[in-house]
Amino acid sequence: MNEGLADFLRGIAATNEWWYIMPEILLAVLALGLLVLELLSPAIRKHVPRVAMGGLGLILALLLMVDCSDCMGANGQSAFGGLLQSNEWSHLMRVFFVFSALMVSYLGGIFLAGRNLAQSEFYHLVILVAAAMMLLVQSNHFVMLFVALEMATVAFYVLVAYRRTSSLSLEAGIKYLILGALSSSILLFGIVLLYGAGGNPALPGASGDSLNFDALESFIALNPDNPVVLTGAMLVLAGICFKIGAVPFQIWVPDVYQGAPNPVTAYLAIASKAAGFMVLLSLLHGPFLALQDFLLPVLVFIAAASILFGNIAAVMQRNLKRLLGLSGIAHAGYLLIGVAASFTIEWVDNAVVFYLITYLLASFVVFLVLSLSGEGDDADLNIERYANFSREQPFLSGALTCGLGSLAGIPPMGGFVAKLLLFVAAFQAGLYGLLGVAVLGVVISVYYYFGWIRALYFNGSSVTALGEASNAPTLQNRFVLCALVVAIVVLGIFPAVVSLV
Amino acid sequence: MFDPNATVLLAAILVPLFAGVVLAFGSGYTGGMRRGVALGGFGYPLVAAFFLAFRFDPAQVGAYNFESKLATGLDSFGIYLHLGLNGISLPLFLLAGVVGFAAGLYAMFSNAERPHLYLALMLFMQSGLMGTFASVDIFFFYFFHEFALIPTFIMIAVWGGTGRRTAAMEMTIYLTLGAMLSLLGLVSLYVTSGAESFSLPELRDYLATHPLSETLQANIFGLLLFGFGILVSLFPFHSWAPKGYASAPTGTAMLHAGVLKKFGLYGLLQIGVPLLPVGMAHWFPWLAWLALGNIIIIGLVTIAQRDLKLMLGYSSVMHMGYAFLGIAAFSVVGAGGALLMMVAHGLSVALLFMLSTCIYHRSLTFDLGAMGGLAVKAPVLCAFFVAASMASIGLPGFGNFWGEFTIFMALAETEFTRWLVLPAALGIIISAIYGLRAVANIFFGKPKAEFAARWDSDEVKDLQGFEKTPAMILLAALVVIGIFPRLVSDRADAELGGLYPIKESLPQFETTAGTPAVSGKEQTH
Amino acid sequence: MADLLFYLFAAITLISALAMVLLPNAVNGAMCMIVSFLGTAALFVLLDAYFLAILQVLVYAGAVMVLFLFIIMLLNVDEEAPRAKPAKLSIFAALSGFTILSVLVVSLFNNPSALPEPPVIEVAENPLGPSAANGIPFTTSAKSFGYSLFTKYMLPFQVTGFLLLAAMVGVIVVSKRMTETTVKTEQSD
Amino acid sequence: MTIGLNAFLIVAGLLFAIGMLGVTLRRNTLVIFMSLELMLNAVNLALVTFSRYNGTMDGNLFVFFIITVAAAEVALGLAIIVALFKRRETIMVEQLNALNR
Amino acid sequence: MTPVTALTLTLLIPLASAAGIAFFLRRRGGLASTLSVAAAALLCICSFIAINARGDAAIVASWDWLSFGEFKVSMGFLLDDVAATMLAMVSFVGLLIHVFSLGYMKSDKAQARFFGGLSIFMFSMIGIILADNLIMIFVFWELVGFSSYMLIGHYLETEEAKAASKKAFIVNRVGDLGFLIGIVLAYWHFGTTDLTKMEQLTLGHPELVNAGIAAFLICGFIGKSAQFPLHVWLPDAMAGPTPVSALIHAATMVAAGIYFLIRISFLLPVEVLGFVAWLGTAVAVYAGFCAYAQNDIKRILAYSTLSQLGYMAAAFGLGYPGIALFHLITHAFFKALLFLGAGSVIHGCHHEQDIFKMGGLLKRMPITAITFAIGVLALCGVYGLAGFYSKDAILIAGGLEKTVIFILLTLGAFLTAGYMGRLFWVAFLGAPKSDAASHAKESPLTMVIPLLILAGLSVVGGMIQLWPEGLGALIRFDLERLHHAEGYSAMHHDVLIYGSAAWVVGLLGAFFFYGVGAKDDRLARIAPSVFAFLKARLWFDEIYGFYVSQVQDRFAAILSFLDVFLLRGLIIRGSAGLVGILGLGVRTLHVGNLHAYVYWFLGGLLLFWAFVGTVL
Repeated sequence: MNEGLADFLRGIAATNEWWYIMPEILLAVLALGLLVLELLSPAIRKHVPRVAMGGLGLILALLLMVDCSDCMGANGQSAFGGLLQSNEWSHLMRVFFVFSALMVSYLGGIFLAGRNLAQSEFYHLVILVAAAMMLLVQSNHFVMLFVALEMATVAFYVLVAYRRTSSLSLEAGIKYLILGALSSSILLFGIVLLYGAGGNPALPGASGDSLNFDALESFIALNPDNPVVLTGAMLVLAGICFKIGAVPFQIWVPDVYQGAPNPVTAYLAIASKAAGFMVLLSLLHGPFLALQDFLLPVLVFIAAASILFGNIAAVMQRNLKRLLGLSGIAHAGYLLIGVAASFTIEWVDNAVVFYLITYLLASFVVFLVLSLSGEGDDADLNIERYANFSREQPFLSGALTCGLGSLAGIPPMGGFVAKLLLFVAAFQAGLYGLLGVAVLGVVISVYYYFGWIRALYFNGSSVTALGEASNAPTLQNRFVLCALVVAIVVLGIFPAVVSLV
Repeated sequence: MFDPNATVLLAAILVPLFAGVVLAFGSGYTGGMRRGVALGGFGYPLVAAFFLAFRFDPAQVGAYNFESKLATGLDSFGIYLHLGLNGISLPLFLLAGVVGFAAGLYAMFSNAERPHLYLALMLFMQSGLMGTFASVDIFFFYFFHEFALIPTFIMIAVWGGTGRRTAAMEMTIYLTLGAMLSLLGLVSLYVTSGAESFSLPELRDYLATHPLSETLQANIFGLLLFGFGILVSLFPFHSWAPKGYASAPTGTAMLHAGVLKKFGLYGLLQIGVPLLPVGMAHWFPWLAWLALGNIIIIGLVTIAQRDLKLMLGYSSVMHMGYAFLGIAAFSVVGAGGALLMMVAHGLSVALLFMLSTCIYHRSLTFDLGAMGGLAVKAPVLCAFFVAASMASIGLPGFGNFWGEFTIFMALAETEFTRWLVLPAALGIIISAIYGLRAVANIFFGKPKAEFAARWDSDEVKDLQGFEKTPAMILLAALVVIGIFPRLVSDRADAELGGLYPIKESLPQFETTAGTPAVSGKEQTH
Repeated sequence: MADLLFYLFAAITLISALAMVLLPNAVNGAMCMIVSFLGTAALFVLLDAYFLAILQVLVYAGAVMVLFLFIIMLLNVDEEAPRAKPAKLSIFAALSGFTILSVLVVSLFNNPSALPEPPVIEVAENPLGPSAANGIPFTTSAKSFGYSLFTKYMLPFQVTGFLLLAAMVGVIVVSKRMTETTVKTEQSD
Repeated sequence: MTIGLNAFLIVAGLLFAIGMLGVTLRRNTLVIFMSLELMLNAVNLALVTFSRYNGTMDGNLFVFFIITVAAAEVALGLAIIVALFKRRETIMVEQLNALNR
Repeated sequence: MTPVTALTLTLLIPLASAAGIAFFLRRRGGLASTLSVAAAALLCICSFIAINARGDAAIVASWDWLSFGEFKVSMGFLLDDVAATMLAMVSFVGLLIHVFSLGYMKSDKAQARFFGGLSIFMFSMIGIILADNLIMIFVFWELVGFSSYMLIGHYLETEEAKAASKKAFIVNRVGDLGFLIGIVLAYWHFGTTDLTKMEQLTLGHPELVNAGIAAFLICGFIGKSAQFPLHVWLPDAMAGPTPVSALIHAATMVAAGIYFLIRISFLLPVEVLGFVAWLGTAVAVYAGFCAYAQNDIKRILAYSTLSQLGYMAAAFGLGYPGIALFHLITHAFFKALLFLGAGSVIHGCHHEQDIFKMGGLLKRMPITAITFAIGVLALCGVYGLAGFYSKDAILIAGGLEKTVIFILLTLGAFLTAGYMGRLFWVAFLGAPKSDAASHAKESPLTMVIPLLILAGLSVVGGMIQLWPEGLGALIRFDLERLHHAEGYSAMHHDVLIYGSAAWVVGLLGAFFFYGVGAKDDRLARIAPSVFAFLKARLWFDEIYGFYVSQVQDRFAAILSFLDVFLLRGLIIRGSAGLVGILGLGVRTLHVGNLHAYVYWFLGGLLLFWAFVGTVL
């Protein structure tokens, strides 16, 4: 059945390129549909979250059933005149983004409940972001990249400021907007320089379509020392560093993470970062392949600085959302180890994707528990408020412990295997100094992750416990948490399930 | 292909895990149900360990008994869930079974809060312990160790005694550092060897024909030495141990100090030294001096302790020095001694930690200066404690003696290490001093004022059945090894003989026993 | 002649941009900004990009800047409060950053080995030139825009549509009137 | 025209630097926003320049997209600024620091 | 029953008894004591069966015990003449002491523990005797130390026992340290520690004998036989019950050191022998002096034991191991007798141990007193008694080999007679000086019978002609050797005169100096400084005490402080604190001000550009 359907789709795909991006189109249709539903009667409006999640679930199921990366033909084939190109991860990343959108919608349902905020618009934007990111990671052309990136970013601006009743959320929104726009201009300037250099008829290898990755790749291979090219690459890298929250463009992370609504923080931390990394990888394997001499030290520096900065800053952080943001910086650093190693080690891309997947699962566990625990403003959730949490909420505490354990990289959680694979790669690539920094970072990170876990279980504090304020999780929430934890553990014990490693 | 014994081995890991999961959700269980599940979880590994020990075929030198190899999806890295036992891991596997059972038994009747979680975490530890020593694959060897380590941290933080907050944190961070370093070492071994496999025998075979360069060996061994060293509390990386053990709940301290800590030594013994002989030779002076630091400096520090649990913690650090020296001796004799030492120390330290808690329940203090005269009230406790102290002091009749003695023998074997014998042997005096001081202060003489005030309360009574049984098990094991060390040595000897033939190839370690004796020896044969 | 025009418009663009950045009054700044945009549009014309020049004037100078002016006046925030002058250090940092950046930019583009001056390519007449499959040859016609947007750049074009939709939705979400109760409970921060 | 590629690029680069200066110097969020537009404008200028000298239309088309996106961003940004002003009565950056440490 | 089975039984019966007591009879003192005594009797029988079965050849049997690579340990029996002699003595004297303990410990609450300890001790001691290699000797050597620890600490609620047991164990350990190193070195030197094999090796290759190894090995002897400077534990060990003192600290355990020397005599080069001789002589004289300042009856006997051990060591060092063994055996008889007599006295006097509070016991406890007197005379070497033969032989050997040693040993003999006279005259004659002494009664039969038997042995034990065939071959051999040594008869003559003079003068001098049943020490009265000097015993205990409290403990405390403060505090906590401070610092970077964040972007751009510069 599967093969038959795929063949059918392949047959259609031979004639119509739009079939290549069917999942994205479906998402867009779903997003538009939600807006339409909003217009209908209030009775129907109530069902918007269910429709959104149901639609996302259907698309996810479809993606899991039909391997669409194949529909576009063999890997590496491009579509839309070279704007898009499927690669070995594009299908997986589609699943990744749809799944994150689903989870964010789920978190959003918890977040929006009882708040006087626009409902269907949230799901609309979340779904659009997912679609945009799916396009982003497949883009093979700077125009496509820019447009998809901006699509996601603009939607994120809205989402971050979504809690318009809270000045914190709005402040986060304006900060994200200004810094995001700044990084966009930096990225754009870099793109422009690459375009200009790549199309310059006086330079060897100049091409007519120098915004295309393939054309740029062959051009840069001939001009790896051109200062304009290097500057352009540098500026593009800076723009991506902003997206993935890597030093020195990481500074916005804690503020925005704190101010943004909980589901959006999760989305930013997971999907936005993942998209940034996938773009970075496709750039490094494409246009920037020849810039190894320049990029390797930069990447090593960014990775080391991110690991140290994120971890050290998180040590003294008491606000949990800021802490997650800062630890996210450190995770970006670990991932960058893999990226830096990818110049020489081929399989490390898979390790990066694997890391992203474990990071996704663990983060959602943590954010789900954060969403479920306590009432009031989630921007001021402090570690102290989790004192004795396990007494009232043993289930949530257990799940949170597993999630944090995975983030810290402890067996048998998936995070451990993910880190291990990156370390192996770094070893093979000879990045010993970076490894040392990474080890130091892991050791420091244990301090705050376990500090949190300790707070959950430590019983001697007089601080009013958050646990009493939280309701016991519903069966549904329990099920979701259980499923996520099981997935984390399964990834730790049997990593083959994602067929990457 | 289907080997029922391999299934027994695999089940030794899975049964406690499963029991732990069952207990973790067992907040509503009655005490009896809880104990029943826990008994199954702790009992099965013990039974399995003994069963496998009897089925063990010592003739398979260089190969593993009861092998099973399951795919994990990391095949491309050569990582399989590869289980099996050889002559070196079998004693430690048994140790894990015995100590785990004793600790579990004791924990079942302890009055911990939320006992189902307490027991569940201990069962997780037990599962990890069994897995650690049953792993042939060094990835899983590490994996199971970490798996057992996490419950340790949580248990100290939740059920620990005074100062648990800082102690648990310090221990967590320190041990993570050690674990990360050793992980790096193992990974680098994997990467640089080029064997494309994490399987220990495959790595060994490969490295036998493709030895690593000297600098590489030195670097990797350095990582392993300090990584494992931190995990085993090699001086001066020992700071986590005394405080950590002092504040750990009894069961955790028994399992960690008794079994889990041996991971590092086992790693050096089975992986580090045989695979990286040149690296070992390079680091030898460091290892030797630091191990002496363990024995003498920490030994003296132990003398200065006034708190029973701190003293036990330090003494356990000190005794690790012997095991390190055994490894430093770089010979079958030394490795064998270290192995014996590991097993015996595991049993004795677990027993001591357990008894120290029993003492606390009677004296309500760990302060050695505030007790006294307990032997009158609790003669059986006294007898056990004296026996355990004597074991840790290295009295013949207990396993520890053979460990220490064999290690001294190993050090004297070559001229190169012979100078270590005297300073190392000083330890036997030091340990006697603090061991006997503790015994005298707790049990002999007249009770001190505060303690005397509680003299007639009901709490001051002799050892109860649930305390006696685990103590009996551990002591019996110690005595059995003390009387029949061949139970350990016979199986390990052949195995080690295959691992340590490297010695002669290294210039530093040439056998230089007295030349006339060589001729003399020849004549006697 | 063309050279002179270039210098003139470049000067207008840069000076008014600098003025916009430096003038304390935001309304004046916005005015300067419009001038700067117009100057850019003129430079576009010099570069044979007539369609974009018009677009620049319409969208930027026309719509965007009017929006800015409107908001500035609506919020009445045209003057930066004098008492809270930026710290000397930050002024110094900003200026030195600017200086370094300018020097770097100039040195980068003043380096003929980096970007050799290509000969000016004749404007193609037909957007469907021979190299259409690869790059679209440079034309001055608006038709070329339409052609390209609906062939090669169809997908980004559609995505941009969604982007505008998202922005619109976003604006609605952010500026929607909220009920009294919410305001009360959440205004505390 | 004897003015070459690099002259235009220097203008674009300086414009970009001026925009950056505005972002770093000004405290009024609206002016910062305008400076950002200036930077985008610089990018546009550079794109058009390259487009012309490279003889490909793609740069011009890219500018089209950039203008669109910039307009959307402006609309959104202004909406957020207005909403924020309603809550805080200020749009000066040094007072928008409730999120810190 | 084969001899090996008999030996195995000899070894294991007491162990079984100890185990039985530990597991089943903890609270049944009566049964425990019966079991222990029965075990002692049984092992005595078994040992005699084995000795009988031995014939002339040594019984050798060995089992592998542990092997790692080159290192192999075996456990086995070597019952040669020396071992047989020793075994006979230990099992027999041990049995007597067991029997005596039945009465002595009857009212003790921890009777079971005591008898269990005795059984363990018998096990360990017999293990030493039978061991065929150094490692096995060491194993049982340590176990002897442990059982001695247990028994000294029997009255565990007293501070005295607490300190003494600890001290005994630790001091012994110091000696064992050297012993251990010696064994380890010997193993790699000879390739074995088997006594027979080593002997063959050294016979074939005399150059193999190594002074260094020998020096290490005799450390064990120094510790166990309480020689300088490790003698301090023995007097304190009197804190244990008196039968223990008799068994361990007089008859057997301390003698194990001498026995060990005899067993490894082929390993000792001349220099070491000379050292042992001088060491022994020094201890003999030193302990003699010390005894004068003691008032505790058991302590006096303890110093006398020290002194006699010195004699044995001297004899051994002079090259006559047989004579050392001879003295060992006779000493075991009369010293056991003396200690048991003292035990009987203490029992009678309700645990009064000060001789100046006794007096008049001759009338109240006639049998004890008379047997005690026999012991005193035997110890002094009165002609015809056991002590005479062995001591005489030692003095002759001394006279033949080294005149200075001879003079010192004769002085020692004089001192012995003096303090034993002091003890006897003061404690047994005159009038009772305390309530306890005046109500003293003769001890029960279980205590008296061993006294009588030992008294008999003290009388006839020295007549080697009366010994059973098959025992004492080495003694006979060495006595023969002595008899045929050059100048023997002249020396024999001299020794008879000097030796007799020594005990006569000593006993009479004490009689006249201290007086019968004196109330206090006359020496302390008329020459307090001399008494104080003697009491100080050359300040050994003070020096050790100073070392422990001022040097070792302080050093340990300093190290502990450094460990906590420097290592844990500064380095570990310090680095953690550094990270924390860095964290705080990094935290302050997040000022919340957008401008500050934009500067990061600017800085990042410039930084990246710097990387570009490095490539160009």
